[in-house]
Amino acid sequence: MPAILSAEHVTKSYPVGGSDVVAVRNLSLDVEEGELVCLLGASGCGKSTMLNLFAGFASPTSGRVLLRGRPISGIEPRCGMVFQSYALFPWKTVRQNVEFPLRMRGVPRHERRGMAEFFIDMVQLNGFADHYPAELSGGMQQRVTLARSLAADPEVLLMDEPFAALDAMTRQVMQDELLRIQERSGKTIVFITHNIDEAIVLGHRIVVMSARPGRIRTIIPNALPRPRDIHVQTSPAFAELKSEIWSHVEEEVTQHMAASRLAEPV
Amino acid sequence: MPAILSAEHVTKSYPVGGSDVVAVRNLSLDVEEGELVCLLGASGCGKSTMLNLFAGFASPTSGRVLLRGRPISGIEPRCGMVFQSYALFPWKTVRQNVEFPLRMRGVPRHERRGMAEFFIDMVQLNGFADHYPAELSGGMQQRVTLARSLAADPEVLLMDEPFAALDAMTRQVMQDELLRIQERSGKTIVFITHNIDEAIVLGHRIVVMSARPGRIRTIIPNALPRPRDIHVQTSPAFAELKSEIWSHVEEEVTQHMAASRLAEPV
Amino acid sequence: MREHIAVGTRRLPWLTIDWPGRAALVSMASVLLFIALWALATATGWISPLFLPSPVAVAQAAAKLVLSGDLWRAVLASSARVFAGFFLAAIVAIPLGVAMATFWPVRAIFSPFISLLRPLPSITWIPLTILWLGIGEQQKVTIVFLGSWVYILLATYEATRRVDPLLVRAARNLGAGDLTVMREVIFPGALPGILAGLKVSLAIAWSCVLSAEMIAARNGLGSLIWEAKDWGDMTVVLVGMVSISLTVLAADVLANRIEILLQPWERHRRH
Amino acid sequence: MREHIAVGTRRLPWLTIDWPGRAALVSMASVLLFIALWALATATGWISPLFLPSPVAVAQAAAKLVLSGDLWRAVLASSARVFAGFFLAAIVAIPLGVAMATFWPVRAIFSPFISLLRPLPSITWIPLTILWLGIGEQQKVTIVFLGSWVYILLATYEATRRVDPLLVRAARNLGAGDLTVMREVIFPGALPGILAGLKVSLAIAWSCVLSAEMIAARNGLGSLIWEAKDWGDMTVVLVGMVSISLTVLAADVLANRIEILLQPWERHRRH
Amino acid sequence: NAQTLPRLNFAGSVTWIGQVPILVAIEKGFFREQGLDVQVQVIVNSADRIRAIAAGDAAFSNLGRVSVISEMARGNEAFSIFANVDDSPGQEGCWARPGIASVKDLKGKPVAANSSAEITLMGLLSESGMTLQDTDYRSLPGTEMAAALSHGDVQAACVWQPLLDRLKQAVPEGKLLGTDKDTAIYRDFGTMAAGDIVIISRKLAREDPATAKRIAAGVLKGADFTIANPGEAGAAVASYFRQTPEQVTAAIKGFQFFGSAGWPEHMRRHQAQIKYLTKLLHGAGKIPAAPDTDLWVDTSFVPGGK
Ligand SMILES: Nc1ncnc2c1ncn2[C@@H]1O[C@H](COP(=O)(O)OP(=O)(O)OP(=O)(O)O)[C@@H](O)[C@H]1O
Ligand SMILES: Nc1ncnc2c1ncn2[C@@H]1O[C@H](COP(=O)(O)OP(=O)(O)OP(=O)(O)O)[C@@H](O)[C@H]1O
Ligand SMILES: [Mg+2]
Ligand SMILES: [Mg+2]
Repeated sequence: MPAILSAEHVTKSYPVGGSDVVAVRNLSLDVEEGELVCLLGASGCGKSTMLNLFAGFASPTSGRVLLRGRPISGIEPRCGMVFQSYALFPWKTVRQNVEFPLRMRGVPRHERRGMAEFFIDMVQLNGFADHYPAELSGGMQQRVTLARSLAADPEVLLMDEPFAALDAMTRQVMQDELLRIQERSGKTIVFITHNIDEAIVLGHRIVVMSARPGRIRTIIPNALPRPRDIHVQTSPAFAELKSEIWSHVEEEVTQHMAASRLAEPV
Repeated sequence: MPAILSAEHVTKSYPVGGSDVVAVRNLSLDVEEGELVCLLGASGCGKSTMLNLFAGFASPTSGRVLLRGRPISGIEPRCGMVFQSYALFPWKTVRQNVEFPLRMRGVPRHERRGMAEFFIDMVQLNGFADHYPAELSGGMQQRVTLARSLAADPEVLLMDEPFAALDAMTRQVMQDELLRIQERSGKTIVFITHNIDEAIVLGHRIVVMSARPGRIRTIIPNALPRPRDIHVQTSPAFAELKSEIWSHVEEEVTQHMAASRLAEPV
Repeated sequence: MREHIAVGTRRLPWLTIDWPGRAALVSMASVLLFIALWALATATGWISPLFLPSPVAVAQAAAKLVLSGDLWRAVLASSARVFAGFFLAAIVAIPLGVAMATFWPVRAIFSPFISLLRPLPSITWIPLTILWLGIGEQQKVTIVFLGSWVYILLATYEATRRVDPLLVRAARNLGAGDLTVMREVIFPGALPGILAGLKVSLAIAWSCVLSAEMIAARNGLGSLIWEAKDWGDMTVVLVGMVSISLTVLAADVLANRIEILLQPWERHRRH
Repeated sequence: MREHIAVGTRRLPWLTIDWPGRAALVSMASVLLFIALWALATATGWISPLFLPSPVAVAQAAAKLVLSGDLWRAVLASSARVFAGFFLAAIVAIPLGVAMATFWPVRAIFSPFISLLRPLPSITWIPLTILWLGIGEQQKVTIVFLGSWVYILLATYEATRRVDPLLVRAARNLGAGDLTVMREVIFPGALPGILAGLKVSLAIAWSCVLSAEMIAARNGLGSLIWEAKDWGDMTVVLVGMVSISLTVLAADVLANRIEILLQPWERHRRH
Repeated sequence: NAQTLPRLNFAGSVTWIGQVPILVAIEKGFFREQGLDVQVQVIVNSADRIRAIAAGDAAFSNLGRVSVISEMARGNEAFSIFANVDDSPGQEGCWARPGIASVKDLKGKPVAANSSAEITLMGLLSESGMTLQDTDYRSLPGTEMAAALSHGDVQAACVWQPLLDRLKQAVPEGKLLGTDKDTAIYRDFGTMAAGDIVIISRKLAREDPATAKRIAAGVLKGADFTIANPGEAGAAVASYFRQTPEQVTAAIKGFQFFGSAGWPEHMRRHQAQIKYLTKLLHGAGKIPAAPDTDLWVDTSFVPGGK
């Protein structure tokens, strides 16, 4: 199966002051159609940078980023982004937020309402269509973002720590919901997290990134049975996988903490 | 062993609009000297409310809150609070922040510097004494808060989701540090979290709270060996404990999610 | 409701008792006390009525002006000038502010002039505007315009710059073009800041109209005050001052209403 | 550095090329173009020098005023008035603002007067202050005071109310008493807001001094302008306007410096 | 059917009895007889009145000649001089606080005046061998002088009636240091120091001489009426001055007004006085040039003029 999304020897650096901060160095990655890849890494290791490259918000300093084999140039609506901080339009109701990408896609007015209803139902927010985002809890807002992204019908969903701001229990529920939706829609998803459990619960493959400058440390396939409920999560196989991932991560973290202790202030 | 901190049939309600929101109902709890108790519960279940009562920021609507058998009236410096959002004084350097409680305790000037140094070392921030909080990363700021609270030398440390804003890996490191410090200082700690793993890693006992109005659903003793590193975390005993806690929590969460789906907007 | 800080309530516990309306009662008492002192000072001759007319004299003058309709006409005339100048200022400044915030060449072209014009009080424009426009309505409206447009511009500019770039990204990522981003993201995102700026500028516009009316106005609150001053009639001066206060306060209330109407998504803040 | 929104750069990709100093260059070109147009309009007689003096005439007038020292004296005289009035206003308004924000009876007592005084432009105080204080320095300083104190007060009040209550709690929890909380938490917490308010009020104070100097000042930038106007000398009026702009801008720069000095903990913002 | 008549603005003031002839012409309908609807536009400051004419907001004005001279010196050709209807030697004076016994005592002291009163002050000072520079001179609007004098911000103030009376009320124990009658200008020309002058928009006079002619006729008729019936004139315009008709009539009797009788000779005298004044102001450095003021005189449309 050919990769839907791929990074080829990507390096990305930001000019800061006089010099350059290298956020990602020589990173190559293929994402296959229909798969859910988790990018796991400590804070500042370049996860968001990679996602921004895939979405076309930025372009690589060197190397190429490809969607279905063609270079991504400029913002790419076929790669839909789900932001950690929701990025809902506060001045639009839930319905208007979900209808926004439908209007952008040119869906005629009379079809829009029904389609919006469909996506709102999918994230189980029926009854909240006329509420403004500020009137919803964090978990509900994250579900609206998901509905809005799905309504845009992108070929790839890019999710940047979407559940990090939720409490652990709501998070669990949202993870279930995401898996359910992915199974139904078959969307390709690139999911960023710094939570090992979350990566294991969600990913078909787990990409562990190393600390700055970001590179791929290892890629771990995850064959745990789905749905990965609490029984799976307390199973020895889960524990084993977690151990394995932790062994990769630990080294990075200790390096990182040591570095931060010596570092100049930001 | 007599309880150092206890709540006796505590109810706390807030007037909202015309009616009252009951945050905590008829809750009784004893915390013993030198123990680390984790309060675990979903968002809005009244965890912070309980901590505020212990710190004397608020007084119970009915029932009593006692420190060493005496009712707490007014803000109680013997119960030191560590806030999730750090609550460092942005206009004071790390050293000045840590010296603040020393000055309040009347420690003479020439002793203060050494003592501040001691606590800054304890949280491994040597070299950052003259930085302002905004110049530090989240994890480092949280360590300053910890140092400042320890410098106040309270009899009880109240910690309100202190690590929730940190990424999972930094969090792991901070948990280790907290355990190390608690072992050294023998402080009594009440620790709030909504993360089951965190509760299991830290707590001598885990108090699971039910959804609003907050009550105690169950109290689970935690005899896992310390330090609870990744090996303990991937052990069957850990998984078993997690399963048990999850069984208590799950019901609450599904109730809570269902309620939020029907609820009027906040 | 937002929690506010309170200090000093530990030593004086009765202050923490929050019976409803206690603040309103204290306020009322304080106003009554002030008026009583004023009346006393003038009645006993401690302050000559030449220097400060008695509250009764002011009330009488106010009644006369209200009954004759002169006060309403003055309020109306000034309000019309404020409204015209302010409206023009908004029409010019809001689009320019948005353009400057989103398009760097526009910013580069205009910013030196804005820096130079910003600190200039509208009152300094009086000589040139009289020269260019004479002393008619045009000149007065222009003074209001010149006094308020920079503030509206700066507020718009700041508000537009503060629009969350994440929302712009999100909109583009969902397939929006430049026009849609402008209309559906940047403009509503900047709206609260623009409206706040408009409210501040409205107060400034009022102070402009008063200086404009100093020179050759046949009507308006400013001319009421300046004429009364020239005739040494301090009661009317005081009536004029109070009228200005109340008019601006009324305009403020109106502005707040409009603000609420324009931003339904802020309704949760008002619970 | 904060990311700012940018629109319209997709269609015109050359606009996104960020060579250093491009904005400064465009600004300079725009200013030069403006002056050239102005010179052209007056030189060709398209605009009569009676209505708009040529840039050369203005420059000559400026040179004369600078060389004779009159301009410096005017700037100094006005600055002294602004400084005196502003200083008094700050001394009165900051403590009162903090007290109103932290102690409800103070708030209840003063708020009705503040609401009434807030919308009153300082210019309306001219008749009463002349009556009470004559036309000396006192009166001018009073006008500056009356024009700026309410703004300082409101800024202080808002800034104090916005101080994070969590920090107050934290301080108390660490054993601080009322005085310490006031001095080490509330005051520094409100400081950025107070300083921002002072900067805005400084601009307002400048506009007050100009209206105060309209009437009976022997010196100062205001009197320079008004006298020149009465003698029909528009070149001096323009020189006066530009001088006001530059003086206020210089005051602004100074204020920013002071702000930085007073708030070392904000230094990371300036990287 | 006043609405159908062409409307014109007269830029004037209501704090100077010299404006009475034109106000009478308005109140008695002399302009309406001519087919004009003339309104008073109060503009306190003379310089601003000229600007109102330049901008087309006013058709004509009766104003202090110092401002007119300074505009001529700048080459402002927006107006023409065509008449003088009022004069009041002795109506403008300097009132001093107790402690100032004579003009000599003003040395180094703060003294207030403005426009015409400044010329009177200059005249009084030169009688004592002094100039403005010997005092601490302050330009101050006439309406603010009472407050300044009573607070002691100035030791003496020079102004015209009825504002001079306000000074006397404000400092009753003060002393009159002199009037314009005590100056060289009065001795040489028989006029007050810098009396009023009536000007008209030059554009109007050139493009619509018929209207200019009607304005001039109305103005002169108002003056003639005021001279002939001071009592009736005072009653007609008393409300403008916020005084009783008797007070205004008394004030009118203290004034000189000039109508059509002997008008050409009267104009010649004033043209000469303006020339003298121009030289004086230029010599004192108050104006940048000494223009040929005759170039601004246009009497072509005045009934009985050239
Ligand atoms: N616009 C930028 N300008 C300068 N440096 C940047 C920029 N964006 C990111 N960086 C730097 O690049 C590195 C990687 O940043 P990135 O945001 O990709 O990390 P991340 O893995 O998403 O971290 P987090 O988990 O905190 O979100 C960091 O060191 C960051 O400081
Ligand atoms: N000051 C207040 N006024 C009104 N209601 C309040 C107040 N503080 C808390 N509540 C309500 O009381 C309930 C419990 O709040 P609390 O902050 O104790 O929950 P929590 O368990 O700490 O939640 P979280 O995990 O989100 O911090 C919530 O429903 C909240 O809305
Ligand atoms: Mg990131
Ligand atoms: Mg909480």
